[in-house]
Amino acid sequence: MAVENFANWLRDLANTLHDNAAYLTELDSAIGDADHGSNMDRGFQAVVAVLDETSFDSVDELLKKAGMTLVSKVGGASGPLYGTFFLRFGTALAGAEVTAETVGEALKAGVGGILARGKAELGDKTMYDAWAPALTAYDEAVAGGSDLRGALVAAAEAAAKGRDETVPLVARKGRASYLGERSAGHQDPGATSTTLLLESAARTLG
Amino acid sequence: MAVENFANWLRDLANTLHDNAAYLTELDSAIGDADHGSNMDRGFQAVVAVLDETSFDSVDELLKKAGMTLVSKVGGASGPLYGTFFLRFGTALAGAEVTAETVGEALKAGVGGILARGKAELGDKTMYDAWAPALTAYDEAVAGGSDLRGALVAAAEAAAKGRDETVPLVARKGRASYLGERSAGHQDPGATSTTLLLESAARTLG
Amino acid sequence: MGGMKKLINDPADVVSEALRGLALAHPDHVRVDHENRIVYRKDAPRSGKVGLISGGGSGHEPMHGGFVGPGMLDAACAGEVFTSPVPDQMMAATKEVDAGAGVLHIVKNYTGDVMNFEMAAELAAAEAGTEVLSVVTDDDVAVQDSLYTAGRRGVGVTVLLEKIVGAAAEQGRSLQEVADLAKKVNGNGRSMGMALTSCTVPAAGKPTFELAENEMEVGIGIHGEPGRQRLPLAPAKDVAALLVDPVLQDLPYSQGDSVIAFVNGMGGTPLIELYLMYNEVRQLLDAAGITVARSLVGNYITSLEMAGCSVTLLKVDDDLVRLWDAPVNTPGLRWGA
Amino acid sequence: MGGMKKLINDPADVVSEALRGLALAHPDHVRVDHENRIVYRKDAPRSGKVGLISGGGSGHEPMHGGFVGPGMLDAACAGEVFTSPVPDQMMAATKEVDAGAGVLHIVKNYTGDVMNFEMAAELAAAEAGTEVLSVVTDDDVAVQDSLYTAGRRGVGVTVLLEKIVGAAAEQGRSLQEVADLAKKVNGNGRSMGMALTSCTVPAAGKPTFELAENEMEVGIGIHGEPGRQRLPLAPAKDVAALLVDPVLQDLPYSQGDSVIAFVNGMGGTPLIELYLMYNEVRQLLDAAGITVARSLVGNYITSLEMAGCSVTLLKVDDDLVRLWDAPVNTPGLRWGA
Ligand SMILES: Nc1ncnc2c1ncn2[C@@H]1O[C@H](COP(=O)(O)OP(=O)(O)O)[C@@H](O)[C@H]1O
Ligand SMILES: Nc1ncnc2c1ncn2[C@@H]1O[C@H](COP(=O)(O)OP(=O)(O)O)[C@@H](O)[C@H]1O
Ligand SMILES: [Mg+2]
Ligand SMILES: [Mg+2]
Ligand SMILES: [Mg+2]
Ligand SMILES: [Mg+2]
Repeated sequence: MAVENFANWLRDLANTLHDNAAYLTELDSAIGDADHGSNMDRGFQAVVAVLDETSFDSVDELLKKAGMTLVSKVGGASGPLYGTFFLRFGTALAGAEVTAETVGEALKAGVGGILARGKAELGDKTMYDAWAPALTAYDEAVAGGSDLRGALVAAAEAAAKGRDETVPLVARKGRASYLGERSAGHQDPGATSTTLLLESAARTLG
Repeated sequence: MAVENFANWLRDLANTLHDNAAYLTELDSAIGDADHGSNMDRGFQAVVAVLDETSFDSVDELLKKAGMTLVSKVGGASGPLYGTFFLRFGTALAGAEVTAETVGEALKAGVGGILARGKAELGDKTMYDAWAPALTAYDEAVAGGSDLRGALVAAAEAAAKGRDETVPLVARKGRASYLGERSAGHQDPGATSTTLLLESAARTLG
Repeated sequence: MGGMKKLINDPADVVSEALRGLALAHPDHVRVDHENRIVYRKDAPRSGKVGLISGGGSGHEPMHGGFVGPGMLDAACAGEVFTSPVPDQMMAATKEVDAGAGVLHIVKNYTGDVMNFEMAAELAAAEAGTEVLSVVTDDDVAVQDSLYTAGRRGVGVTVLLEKIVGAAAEQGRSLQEVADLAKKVNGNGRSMGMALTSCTVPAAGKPTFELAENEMEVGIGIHGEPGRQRLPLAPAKDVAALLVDPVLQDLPYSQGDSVIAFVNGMGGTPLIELYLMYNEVRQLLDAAGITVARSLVGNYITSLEMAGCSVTLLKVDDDLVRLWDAPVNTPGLRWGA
Repeated sequence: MGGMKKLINDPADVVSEALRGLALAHPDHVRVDHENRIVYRKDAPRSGKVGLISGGGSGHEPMHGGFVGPGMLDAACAGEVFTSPVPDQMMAATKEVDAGAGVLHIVKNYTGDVMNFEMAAELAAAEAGTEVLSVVTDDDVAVQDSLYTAGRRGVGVTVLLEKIVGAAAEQGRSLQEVADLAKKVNGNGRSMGMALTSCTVPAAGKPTFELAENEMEVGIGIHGEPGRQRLPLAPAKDVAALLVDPVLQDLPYSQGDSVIAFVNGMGGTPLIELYLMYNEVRQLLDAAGITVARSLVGNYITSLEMAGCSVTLLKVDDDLVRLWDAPVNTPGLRWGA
């Protein structure tokens, strides 16, 4: 798979996040500080600007640059989290062929970065609640013989389910945790953007 | 006429102003600073407190004390204006018998005080636009043989007419003047309280 | 309380309770005569110094009580919200701060304020023989000036005047000199204000005027009174021009003039917006060739919780700048001390 | 702009335009790196002095940019509205203010702020070898503290800490001493806040939460996030108790303790109400036998145009009071200079 495919993914994701910016901010208004949509939009517009300016020789360089751009442009919680995700995702793919297996390992590395930074556990009502079932579904699909696209589709579906299951949870991490019991009944913005990320990957990669 | 009658007038006026405080403030909101009602109410409640505490030997002492109380308790434009009115009204009645004629002279002295302080002219959209026709009507009534009550009734009616005629005027004095042309179409709060004062007098004096 | 969102108890107690808070928060600066609602400089009277008194309706905080202290006012008389104080207050304050050098009354040009201060000055002169001079500020260009009207309102320039004249009094200048200086400052200053929202007088319980979500009032004063013009909401850049242009045209200021530029919040506007406005104002002044010698940005002469701002320009010479820079030590303005 | 009443131009430019205004208004205090959105003390770096850096989302003005100057911060990094700044900013600031004595990062406890500052500290140590220590403030008693959650928010105590630690750094204390002092201040301070209205994030264009005319939010933070409890509007006296009681219970403060009492406005609340609240707070502290050594009343750590207030109590000893009284010369806090 070519660098081009990954670039297309990031462009598609940027468009998706731009179209969903108001929605993500709306979700963040209910249990946060009303900026998740503009944070993601700002970050991925910057990524697109980098793609327009630079050509990359390898997938890992492309993804690491995307990660660094997110770290430098987003701020808030989502900047370091998604930034670290892409940094480690890219690093794990360095020198490797892009296959369902290597991408699976790289996704795990990326999510490991999110955990290292954010120390979230399952059920804390964060983006990890979308990532965790996504990783499992991805592995199961690959074990069952899926190709990259099939595995990504499975991951995206599992993420969407995990996202929906954040609704009843009481948040224990991030800003929503300040609301205590009042955080229940709302969908986590970060789990929502994670689902958009995986849906976009399923559309454009593989 | 006894001191008692004038005290009754002031008590009746205090009640009337209390009942109309929100209305006067409403009028003052449109072209002023939303305090005429509370100013008049505060001042006349203080006058009533004085009446409750002190007994007066003469009408002029009673009225002068009312004037001083208004000066000390009201502030704003209406404090010095109504305060000076009562001070001069009382002073003019000192040593005099209370008749339609002496009260007429005293009213003129009181309104002279308003003019001396406020320098308003007819048509400036102030309380003077109620006072001026009231004085004329009073004198005409007395010339036509009216007693005190009759003269006060005539004055109150003329004041009400003058008050209504403030509506189309563009203010040239007081806060309403800051609005320029936008002050037209609103009734002057001070002309309204002046009318209440004279209506109360017509009810209680003579 | 229906419709009124304020941190208050009984609306009738707002002024006296806020004065108690001021006294408790600034024991080093002021002492408060709660009976008469007068905020005194802690060490007033200052022997040999001209006494400076101001006052007016409450609801403009920190003005005037927050401007009492070394280098500024000796006393401030607090009226009810938006209602000028009564002569008794100014009389008591005048007697208290008179240290033999006379007393200057700083009065904003509103019919009520002017009349109540006038009565106080007459009475103080008659009763105690205190020499009282007055300056009336009337810097608001939103109001057409005329001999036949109440004239212009006193707004933002009052703050700058109290600071500058306060420094001059501290230097030991005479009553006449201080009064002349005050008149000069007033003559050199012009202001214009606008509101995004109305304010609510506590005793009235509802907003003085209603503005739609996409409207603003231009040419407002500081008493929640409606302005001269209702316009559609506009970007900060255009708002700045609506305020700066009439000010520049009025004095007129000319190219090369030096000013103190004052961007004031009406009470409900946060600093982030005021700094943004100041940036716009500076561009306009640069374009007009006006030099900014000093600036002041913040909520200093307010209208309760009104959102909006005003711009004041004061043309200055070296003497005025030196007096502006002199130490001041009050709850609301402090430097060099 | 539909529903948003602000003095701004394009919502995307609010932070950079406000920083331009700050720079123009305070040329004697600060210089601003507009590219990186860093407000520097004009004369930074100060040889031999520990560098103090703070920062966070914008919308809390005067914090932090208004607290840069002698006796307080050396640099402040401004994020987007309510979004923590990025590591690049803190890295640049750290390198710039490092004068050999190391740098302290003052971080409010929010996931985003903590992570971005952490990344910056790692990178600055790796790249430039700068010794960086961090203190994380977490004084908000509205939030249940726990090892398993994000913990408490950093709010009002941050202002007091920046002042006190700023004075200690100015005295030449070492990085470790300054960091220990910062931790002591944070440990001695507790806060609680409430809102009468929501605020509107410019890029969001509508209020973060909706409050009915007769409701208030109790236990809010400083990012327009909803609070822990929605209650019917109440008189100032009751609001004061809702804020002071949980603070007093939490530390706990005990009879005879001495505190700095800080009544802070959320941005849209005028001084008259804050002084009135301070009066109520003082009655409660008097009743609890707590002595108020010093006080601060005003809009210092805000949430855009939100109406409401917070109460912070900081238990102090003589050292802390001396450091509080030491000269400070910033746009937002100034005395003795
Ligand atoms: N500790 C954490 N671990 C993982 N994800 C987190 C953590 N804290 C917050 N998040 C995610 O970040 C999202 C919020 O991102 P954003 O609104 O951009 O940042 P901020 O909270 O700083 O305003 C949350 O919805 C949540 O999914
Ligand atoms: N110069 C003046 N002469 C006569 N009446 C005046 C003058 N200025 C104002 N008024 C009257 O005072 C009224 C307003 O009184 P009030 O609201 O109590 O005082 P303020 O205007 O100081 O708030 C006006 O409606 C007007 O009738
Ligand atoms: Mg957020
Ligand atoms: Mg009025
Ligand atoms: Mg008034
Ligand atoms: Mg945020």
